[in-house]
Amino acid sequence: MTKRLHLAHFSVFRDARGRDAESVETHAETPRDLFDELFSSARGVAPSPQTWARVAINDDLAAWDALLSDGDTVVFLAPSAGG
Amino acid sequence: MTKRLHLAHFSVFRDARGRDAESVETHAETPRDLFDELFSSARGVAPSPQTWARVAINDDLAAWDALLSDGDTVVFLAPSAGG
Amino acid sequence: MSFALSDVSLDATACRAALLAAAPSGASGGIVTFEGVVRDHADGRAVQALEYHAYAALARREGARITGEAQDRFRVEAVHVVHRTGHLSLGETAVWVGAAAAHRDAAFEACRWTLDAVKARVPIWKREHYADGPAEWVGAPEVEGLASHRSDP
Amino acid sequence: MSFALSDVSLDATACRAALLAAAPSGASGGIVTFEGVVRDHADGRAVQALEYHAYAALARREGARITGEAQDRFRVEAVHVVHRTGHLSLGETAVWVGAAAAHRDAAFEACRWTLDAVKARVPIWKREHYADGPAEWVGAPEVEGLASHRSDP
Repeated sequence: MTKRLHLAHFSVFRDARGRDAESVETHAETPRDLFDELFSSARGVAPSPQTWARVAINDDLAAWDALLSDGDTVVFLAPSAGG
Repeated sequence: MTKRLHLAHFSVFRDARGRDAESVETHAETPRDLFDELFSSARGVAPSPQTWARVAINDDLAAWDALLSDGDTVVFLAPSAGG
Repeated sequence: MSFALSDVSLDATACRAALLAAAPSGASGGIVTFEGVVRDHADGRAVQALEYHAYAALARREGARITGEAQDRFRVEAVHVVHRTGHLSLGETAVWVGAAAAHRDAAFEACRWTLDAVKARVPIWKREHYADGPAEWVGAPEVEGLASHRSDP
Repeated sequence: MSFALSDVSLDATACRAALLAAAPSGASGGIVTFEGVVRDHADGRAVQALEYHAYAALARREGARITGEAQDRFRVEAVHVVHRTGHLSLGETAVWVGAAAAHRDAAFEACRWTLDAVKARVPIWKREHYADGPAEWVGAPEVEGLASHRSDP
């Protein structure tokens, strides 16, 4: 069964997706699955996001192997330089 | 031959002399001599100022054994807490 | 203890007033502030302007956690942070951090620690516009899989 | 690079403006400021007010040396210090130190070093007025030969 997830995109992920936000129907169980689906499937390249990025679920930091639920909001966090 | 020296007093030295400034006729050759004359003669106590205070001659820091000249301005500097 | 985002120019006087409003009157002996200002060059390249994009909900949550942690780590009366978002011109303040404490050591340490924590943890991204080339997200890695997506059909 | 004495209340906004006026436009990425404020207690005693007495000619000379040394020691664009003299009420600022630098490390280090150097070297004496006893010169040693003079005939 698929779930519906909401995504907001920032920084390099926004550039890669070409939009600020989107909703997707997906079989992804974890943020790692979702990341691969969105950013790596076309090329078969897996950028191993857990080594250089973070992920938030429903506006708080989460683990890359957390279980996603229908209706969750997911944001991938690229490294940033801050102030 | 005596020399005439001008003194400005701050902090504990002002309290001890009971005034902000004064001029003295003295045989003192060095700030150390002058200090003893002003602050220690009455009691015979020598507070060894070089261990806890500094001295300025003509508005700049000087050594305790510097030679004083007629007309010099001398200020003894007690330790301070600053800002 | 507070963290705020602002999409308008930061005013150092107003930031300082907000810090002091959070500190018990008469108890603060030392106030240390930091302002990060947009410079005209970075890594040897001429910078024309900046954009800051914040993931606002998480930025506020993480920012509040940081100022709370600063109070636990240091003997401070108050810590306040304001971070800009949006387009910034040269000379504008990007981030303001203030710490008020009874003693100056704590104020210096808390200000510095909070600044470093904000830069490391708060999800705000900086895009620099250069005189000599396309804008870049500062600190972002070059990821082959990602970059290729931009030209995917 | 500058050091000033003031016998009227310090205004943080004006102090900051004086710092920035001395810094090349567009080059300062980090501005760190310190304000030392009169607290309501010191070493466990309730403080009612303070006086600062400066040996002005030497204070200005030594203060200018310190800000000059700060420029030699750190990669700073500007360092500015203002120190109060006279009677201060609780909550008033006794000393303001600001450093502007291209990089934040240098700004923090220069501000802290300058503050410590001013406190150690500039001839300004602080007299604290307490709720529970006579006023004292802070930091002054108890010297028997000196103290006895006060009651000499």
